[in-house]
Amino acid sequence: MTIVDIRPHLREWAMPHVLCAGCAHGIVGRAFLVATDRAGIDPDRMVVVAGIGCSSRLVGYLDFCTLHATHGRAPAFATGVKLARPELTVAVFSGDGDGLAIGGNHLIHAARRNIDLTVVLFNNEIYGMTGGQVAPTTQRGAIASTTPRGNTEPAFDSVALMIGAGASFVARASASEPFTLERIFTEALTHRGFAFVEVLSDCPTYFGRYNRLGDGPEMLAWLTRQDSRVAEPLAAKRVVDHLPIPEAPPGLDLGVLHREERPVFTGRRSG
Amino acid sequence: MSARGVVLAGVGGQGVVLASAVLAEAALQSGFEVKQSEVHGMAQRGGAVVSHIRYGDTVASPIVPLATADVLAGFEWAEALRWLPYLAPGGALVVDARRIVPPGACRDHRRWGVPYPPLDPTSIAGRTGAVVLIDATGIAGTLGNVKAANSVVMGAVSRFLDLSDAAWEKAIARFVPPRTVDLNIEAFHAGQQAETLDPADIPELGLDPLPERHYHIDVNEAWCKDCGICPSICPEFCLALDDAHRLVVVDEEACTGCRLCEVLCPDFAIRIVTPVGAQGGAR
Amino acid sequence: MIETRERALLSGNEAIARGAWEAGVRVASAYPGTPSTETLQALVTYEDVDTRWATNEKVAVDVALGASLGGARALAVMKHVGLNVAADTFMTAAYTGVGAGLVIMVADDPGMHSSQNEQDTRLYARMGLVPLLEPSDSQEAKDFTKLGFEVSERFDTPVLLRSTTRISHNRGIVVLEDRAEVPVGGFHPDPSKYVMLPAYARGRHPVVLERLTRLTTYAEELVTEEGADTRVGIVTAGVPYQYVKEVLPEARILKLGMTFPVPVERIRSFAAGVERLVVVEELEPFLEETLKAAGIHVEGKAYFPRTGELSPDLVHDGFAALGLVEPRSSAPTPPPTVVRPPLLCAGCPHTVPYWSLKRLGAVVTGDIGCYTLAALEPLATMDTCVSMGASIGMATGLAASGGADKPVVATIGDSTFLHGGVPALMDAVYNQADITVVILDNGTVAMTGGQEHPGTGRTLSGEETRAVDLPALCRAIGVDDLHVVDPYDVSATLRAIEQAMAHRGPSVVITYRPCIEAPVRIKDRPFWVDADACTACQLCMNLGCPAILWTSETFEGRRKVTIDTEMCTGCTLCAQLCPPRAILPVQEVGS
Amino acid sequence: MSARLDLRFAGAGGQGIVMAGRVLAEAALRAGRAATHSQAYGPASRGGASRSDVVIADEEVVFPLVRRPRVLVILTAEAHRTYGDDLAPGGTLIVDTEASDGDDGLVLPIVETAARIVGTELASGVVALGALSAAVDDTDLETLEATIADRVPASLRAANLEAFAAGRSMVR
Amino acid sequence: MKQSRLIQGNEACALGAVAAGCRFYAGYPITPSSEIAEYMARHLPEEDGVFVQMEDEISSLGAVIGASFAGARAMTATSGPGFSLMQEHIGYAVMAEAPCVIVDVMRAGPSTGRPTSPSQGDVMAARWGTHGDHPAIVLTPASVTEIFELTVRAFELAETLRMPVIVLYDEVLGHTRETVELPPRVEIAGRRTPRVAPTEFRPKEAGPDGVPPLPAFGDGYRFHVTGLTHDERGFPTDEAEVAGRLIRRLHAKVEAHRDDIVEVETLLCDDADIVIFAFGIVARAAKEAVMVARAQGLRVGLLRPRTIWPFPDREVAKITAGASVVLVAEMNLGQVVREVERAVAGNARVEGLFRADGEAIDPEEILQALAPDLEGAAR
Repeated sequence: MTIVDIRPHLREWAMPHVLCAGCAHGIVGRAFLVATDRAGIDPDRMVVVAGIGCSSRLVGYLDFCTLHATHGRAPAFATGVKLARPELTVAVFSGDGDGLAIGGNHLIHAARRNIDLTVVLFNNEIYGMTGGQVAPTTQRGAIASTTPRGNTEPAFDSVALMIGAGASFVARASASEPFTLERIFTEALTHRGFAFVEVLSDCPTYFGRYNRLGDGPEMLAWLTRQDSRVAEPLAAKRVVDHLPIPEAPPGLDLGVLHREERPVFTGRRSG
Repeated sequence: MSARGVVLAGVGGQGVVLASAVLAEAALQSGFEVKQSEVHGMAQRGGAVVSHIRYGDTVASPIVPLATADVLAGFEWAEALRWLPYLAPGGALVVDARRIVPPGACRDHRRWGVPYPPLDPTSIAGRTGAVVLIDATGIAGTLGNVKAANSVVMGAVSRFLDLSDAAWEKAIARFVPPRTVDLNIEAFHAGQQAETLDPADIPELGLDPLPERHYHIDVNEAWCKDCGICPSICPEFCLALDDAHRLVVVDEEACTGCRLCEVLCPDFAIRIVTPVGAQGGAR
Repeated sequence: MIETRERALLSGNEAIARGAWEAGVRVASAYPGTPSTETLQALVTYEDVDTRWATNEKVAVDVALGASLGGARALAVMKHVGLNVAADTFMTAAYTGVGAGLVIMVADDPGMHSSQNEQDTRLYARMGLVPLLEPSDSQEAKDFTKLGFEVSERFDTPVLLRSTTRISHNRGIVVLEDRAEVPVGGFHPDPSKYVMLPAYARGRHPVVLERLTRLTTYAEELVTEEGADTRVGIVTAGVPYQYVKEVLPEARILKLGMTFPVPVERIRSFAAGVERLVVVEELEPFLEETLKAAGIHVEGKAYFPRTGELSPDLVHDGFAALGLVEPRSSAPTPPPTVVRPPLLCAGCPHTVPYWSLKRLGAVVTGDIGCYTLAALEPLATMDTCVSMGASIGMATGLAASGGADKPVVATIGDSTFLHGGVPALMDAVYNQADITVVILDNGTVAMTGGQEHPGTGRTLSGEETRAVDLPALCRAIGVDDLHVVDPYDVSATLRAIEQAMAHRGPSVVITYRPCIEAPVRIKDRPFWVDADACTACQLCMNLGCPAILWTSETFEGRRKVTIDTEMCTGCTLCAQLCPPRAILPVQEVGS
Repeated sequence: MSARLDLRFAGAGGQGIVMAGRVLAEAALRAGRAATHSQAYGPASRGGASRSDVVIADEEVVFPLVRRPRVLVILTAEAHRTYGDDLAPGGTLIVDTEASDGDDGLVLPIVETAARIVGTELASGVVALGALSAAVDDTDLETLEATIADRVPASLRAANLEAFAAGRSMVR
Repeated sequence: MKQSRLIQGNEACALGAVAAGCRFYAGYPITPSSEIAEYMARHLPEEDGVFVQMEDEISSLGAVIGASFAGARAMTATSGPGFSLMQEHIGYAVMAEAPCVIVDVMRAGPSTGRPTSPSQGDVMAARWGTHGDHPAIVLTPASVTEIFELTVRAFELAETLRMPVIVLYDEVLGHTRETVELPPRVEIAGRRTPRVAPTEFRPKEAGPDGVPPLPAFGDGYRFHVTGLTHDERGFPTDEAEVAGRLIRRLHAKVEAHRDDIVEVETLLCDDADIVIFAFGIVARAAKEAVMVARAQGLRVGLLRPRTIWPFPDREVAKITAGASVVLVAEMNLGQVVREVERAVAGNARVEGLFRADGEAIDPEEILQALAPDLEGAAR
């Protein structure tokens, strides 16, 4: 595997970026840049569309054509870009609230159409940009500024949602595994059809602080802890004993979880 | 009969203590005076474990004097070498071809490397009598449980001792877990029959030191937000936060070029640079 | 003859247990410590003995002394440094004397196979004015134990039984005998003997000294003399006797059974019958100096090392230097081989707390236990390790000194905490020390092989009992900043320790996971390394897990790793660290 | 200001009145005149009363909507109730037999004739167009016929022209 | 060669769009605009264009903006409720300066209202529906032919000024078939592309006319687009001075082209004592009313804006200068009337004729409304 220097893919004049210290979104962004390079995408032909939120701010630093759209609507903007100019590679950066709450409709329909987009959904379980409100992905019981006594709603399983909606490539990965991210992004970008990658990221500033999960380094380890390949063995070995161990969160399956070949929507007769 | 000495050497967890208890019991069953000595405690935690057995009509020292052991049984190659001075001139070396490389060996890292010795019986030529190099672990694995490798080794050891099979079997039955008695007796006999391997047939570990490479950790201070992720992840502790909570490169020499800091930096602030001309892809 | 009796191969510790049982011992108390631990574990297998783990060695001696005063033969067992803990009671027990026989078995560790020093317990005997018996093999270990009870009762004194690693962990043939039924004598109050007010104590000291005189005479009965060659006479005891016999089978030897008080006059007469008098003893020149003080010309430490364990070869070298034997043919040098330091076990729950401390940066005072290995690479996190429970008090002092440039953290195991850490934690809270105490609770005394302790909820005999509730204990002491975490949860552990370190004043983190070896051996689904995914960052290697091995495969000039699935316990720690997620549960092979 | 002719077909969805209006407007266009066509949308077009309005003028239709049609074709009773009163004073009323309420105008079996000739009520509008072309001087017969021929599927062309003729013959 | 056809207003809109080079349509079905989508779905693929039916109106305009940045002339069409949903992206298109055309076929509201009935209730929504201080260009055709023309015009304005342009007409016009003569093809001015090298390109740096050049995604210019307040590099900024500069430029580029943008049509206003101000379908009724009144010798004229935003205030002031009464007829309860009052500035009496029941105002109503003043209008 070639080592990719991502600095040429950055708008260096715009750096440093606006994200908080320790926010893992940048790790994801970096892996994405590596993947565009590995996938052999001409940067002039790469378009990244973003919604609104912390993750979406990231696109401003990527030296592609970047479209920082409106809250939740990035899949719609991306649909327009891709349909109007099919030879472009189009990706979407979206947050969990952006993609699954306000933008849920756009996401499921883009998936249903199987339009050739790569959607990266940054899941940090919270609304970061607006100050730490509960998100559709916040786990039950977690503290947010609008769930001061703990979230009473269940969280979205975006992977199940996307498979159900018809996405032809569905993956989940964690910001704590950058190499896997690079690989999955490369596969997603080269997949013909709608590719969805949920990335477990973190928000040390709000989610970490509210839930006492620590700063960037601790939260990266916490992300790893969500992986079912870790969480399930740990839960299995739980022993009944005299000391109270905090309940472990249920594990999430990571990796490429769904892949199929389906007709790709192009909006054209030649499609 | 003057006291016979056997030294069993291996790594904690290999069953050296159990094997020596079996040998001592077999000697007891054969009517000899026996002394068997080992060390417990910290040394057993993955460290080198050695056990001395002496038996005969009378036995004084529980420790085998240097260069007097009739048999040195190595459960692992490097441990066999370690205790080689105990083997009498002409004494038999029984050794499992297994090699257990401690994490500290062959470390690429600058601070922790001690090489593992090559498995080369010619390197100890003239210091032993018979050399029985067997694949005890492999044989035990074939029988169904690699843990029985110690019984295989003892089977090979038994070729050089004057104890009856009956005594051995009785001793094995006394010490091994009840469910594994038959397996261990089978392993013991397999050890008695085990063929001596040609060292040439044993693959090299391929753990020779790799060429040294040097890297530059290029930190863009204007971009870095001192979040602490890279110091928390660097396997070599090249990076740290100083008292003012600012990121500093503290040990660039130790960098192995793994690039974890680079790929886990959320601020795109770190780049590992291989100087031009160095191996491994400059950029 | 011996053929008619049952013979068994027993270790020295097993033989001592057997001897105590045959002597009719009723109460035995000990704190585990290598190389003494197996003694009580052997004794508990016999009937009619109340065998128990004590919180620490002092308690063990207290219990044994109390039992003795109650008229029951009693045994206390510990390693050499344990006697330091028990010294308070021990020194005064010499004054009170005993009820029924009281033997204190102390195992020294010359060579420090598993100890922090190699102090010589014979010096305690002299300081305490207490007789000390020293067996030289398993048979004698049993015999001297029985003798110890007799001496104790006959002279109204506690008796020290000194073993060493080479006695305790040497198996030898022992002739087995039946248990002597010794009825419980009952407690007979005698304040002048048992209440050591100054006035009463002053009365006891002369008694002790008078007893010592009688014991000196008695010690002469416990010598054996052999050999005919009068060119040299060798005075020795314990396992060095075996080495002497090995090297000079025909030499004239005076072997002492009781090395304190030293039967000086018996030795003087022995010296008269030989041309040269040589003392062969391990560690301190105890006999040598006693004899020299008595004006007996003797040679010793000039030829035999004062440090470490003796061996036939070292004894041979000494005799060669003395001109008694030919030098050994030049000792064969070992071929170069790999250094193999001990490691924490695969899946050891102590790993991550130290890994975290290394990441976070702290001055770490350590303590006695498996986790002391965290001082070695790759964890290399421990800055001090001195004595049982010392970590907390030392941390308090280090913090008070103002000399530590990083947060000060004491790390201590569950058993060690209960042994000696609790008073120090109280001190830390009382004096509001700005320290963090990490209590590594693995639910057992792991270092010595997995013994029960007051925190485990089980007794030595396996019965259920009340367990100390460590969090409740800490709260009761006054710890406000208390964290309980699972040390298999890397992130939780990391942040709990970080948060505790950030707290001003005393804070406690209790990490709880059972030891993978005890009370049951834990072997869950192992993990493997997907070599295609491994980027050879070697981050996992920093755990120091013995199941993670090197391979010949490389990536970008670094070596990849693999996992020995036989050794792997499935703890998930390396999988949690692995950035390329190359470490997976084995079930995922091919998926 | 050019003279304008406001016409309305009122009936139910499925009777072909929208097509009839469009054909009428298109025929006017072919004849070199201006026309607009508008219709009722929504629920009304799916049952209930529906309408299809045409304005024809020589040069320009200024206001394109029909308020008081000079010609009103009613095909259902429901449409009769809704639009029956809209007819301009002196206007021409054409009512289907089934929808008739004792009206003064031309009461013709339009729907029945469509069903008989073409086999579907959908052709009712064509029959109505025929009747209307005979009843109103203002319409151009040839362009109307040609427009119908272009508008309907080839397979139904003959039948529709026959229906148109039947409508005309009802009035004559 | 022009050819007379009888076509529906919505169809004319689609034809105008295709003729203007629109090659991207995204929409969501809603009465009474759906025929535009249906027509586009049939015909855009024939022109190698793209039709996509989106999941809602929000995404429809989002896709249109996306397609616009990808270089396509793009549009959407909707009606009241959908227009409300689009307001978010109208604002975005203004801020990001995305050329696009939005057609709102007005129906009776508020809310779901009467879907199949006309209104002119969206005229303020078209101006101020989206939040923030923004310019707007809104065209109001009054006939099927004009729907075609102004749709074409809307594309030209959108492309040359880099902003959304709204075509606003009502249900009646949308559904009415009229005789029209349409040109087979039309040529319009397109967006200006940068003349500098990509490395020199500053995506929001405008020349004197206030309109920055716009390259298409994929043409070698890698630039950032955002709805956040941004600087000339297109990058978000929090500097008040930069923010003020941006917002003022967005307005100024419309103001600079105002006279080109604003179009009004007058009928017999020169001597009119009464000027009827009406747009869209109401202007058709007003025209007939004027013709009826003139036939009676009454001095009544019609002022009909083809551009309602920017509001033709100067034109209104000038044209009504000699009138004593201005009657504003609109199918709402009085939205444009206030603009007219502002423009007339007290020089004439401004009366309103309002109807908001989902029925079109017809000539009779207008004449009735004029009745009290007709005496004064007599020659």
